[in-house]
Amino acid sequence: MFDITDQPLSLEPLVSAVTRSSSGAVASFLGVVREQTRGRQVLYLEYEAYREMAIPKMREIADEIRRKWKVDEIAMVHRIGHLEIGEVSVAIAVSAPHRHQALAACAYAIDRLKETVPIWKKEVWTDGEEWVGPSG
Amino acid sequence: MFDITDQPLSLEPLVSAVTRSSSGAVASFLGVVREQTRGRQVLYLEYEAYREMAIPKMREIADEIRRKWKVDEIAMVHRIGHLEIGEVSVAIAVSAPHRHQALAACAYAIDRLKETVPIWKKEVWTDGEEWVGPSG
Amino acid sequence: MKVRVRCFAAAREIVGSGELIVDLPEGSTLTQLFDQVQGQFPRLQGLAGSLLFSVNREYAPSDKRLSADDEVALIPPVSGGADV
Amino acid sequence: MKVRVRCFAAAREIVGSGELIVDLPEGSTLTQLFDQVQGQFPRLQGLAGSLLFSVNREYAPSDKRLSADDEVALIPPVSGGADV
Repeated sequence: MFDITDQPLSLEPLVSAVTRSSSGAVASFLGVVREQTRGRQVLYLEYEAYREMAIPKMREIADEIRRKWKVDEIAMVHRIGHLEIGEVSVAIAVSAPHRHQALAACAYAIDRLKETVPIWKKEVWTDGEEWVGPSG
Repeated sequence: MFDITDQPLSLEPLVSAVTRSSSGAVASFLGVVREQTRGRQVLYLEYEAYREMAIPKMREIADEIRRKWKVDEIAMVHRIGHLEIGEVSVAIAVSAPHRHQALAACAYAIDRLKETVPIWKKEVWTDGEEWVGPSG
Repeated sequence: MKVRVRCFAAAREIVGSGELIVDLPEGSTLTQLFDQVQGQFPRLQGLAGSLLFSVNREYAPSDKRLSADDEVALIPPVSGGADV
Repeated sequence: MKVRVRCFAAAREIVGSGELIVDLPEGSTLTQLFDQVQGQFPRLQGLAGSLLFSVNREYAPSDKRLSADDEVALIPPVSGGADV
């Protein structure tokens, strides 16, 4: 399951999608819109994606993971559009026979997603707005 | 949220319990009953806990985590009783401002739970049963 | 003195109960307690090498001296968290 | 030849549209394409140092030669996955 959606995200569908009878572990990650971003009060965020490239890039990350670890399945879904504080921007789940593989692959997935998947975030504050770079 | 329960586990209540307005990341882990355990066909598992000691031991792990990483909240729930293949035996969620802390703390939590929390698993196969040690 | 001994997993099955009340001389250690219980349930010897003890819900060394009303537990190797 | 240029985030806002059709000499490179687009939208210069390009949905170096009907994208620094 690799998707870009404008609907609210929850983990349960990803966990169900990745769990196999061989899976002893499911590691998952949620990225959440935080209240404070470098000292400025964020009102909300706007996420935008190059959908036709972003989904294949997610699949490439999954391929990288399969070359590095023995995992069962990988799911990655990123939300776009208007997000309020406390809402989930990205959800990742990785299943594997053993916990170390699932946990390492999940950490790798979010690191790589932030590096390579063409998705952008605009912060909107009370007094302005700005597209944020990867360190943001 | 630290608990031992005989009811089915799902992640959503743990994720909700740990998410704070300061949380940018929620890492979570599910342990699932696998089909194959060292080559023998498992019919089901029986988990047993020393509840009055297990819950304080979970809290101690959370204290260890807080000394090691900047996290917001930690939740750990272990299921006991009869578990079928594909069912979740343990659920852990850790929130933090930043992803590396949440992910590292979640991996530490499951490692330590397996070492120190007094919970036992009996495997029941078609042709016998056995209490399993920590390497199982 | 009397101490409460809780038994789990394989130890519980050997003892046939989740709990025993054991009468011991004042100042007995965990080792002395276990010897006495093992006298009553010889099959516990098969677990002896791997068993840990807790006293009042904290892991404790086998030379720890017990007090009246302590809650001791016989703790076989733990295996929570799924086979992963 | 005509290539389709998709614009995202800050680049989209400067161009005022998510998509341009750009007419270029055969065999032009991404650099030549960008120079032409920047001529039309001078504020793109503020992004030039940090911008990546993709051609047909793969990241591509700026000396890559384009073909008719390629789909190019102007890709400002990505920032998916929350501020963590």
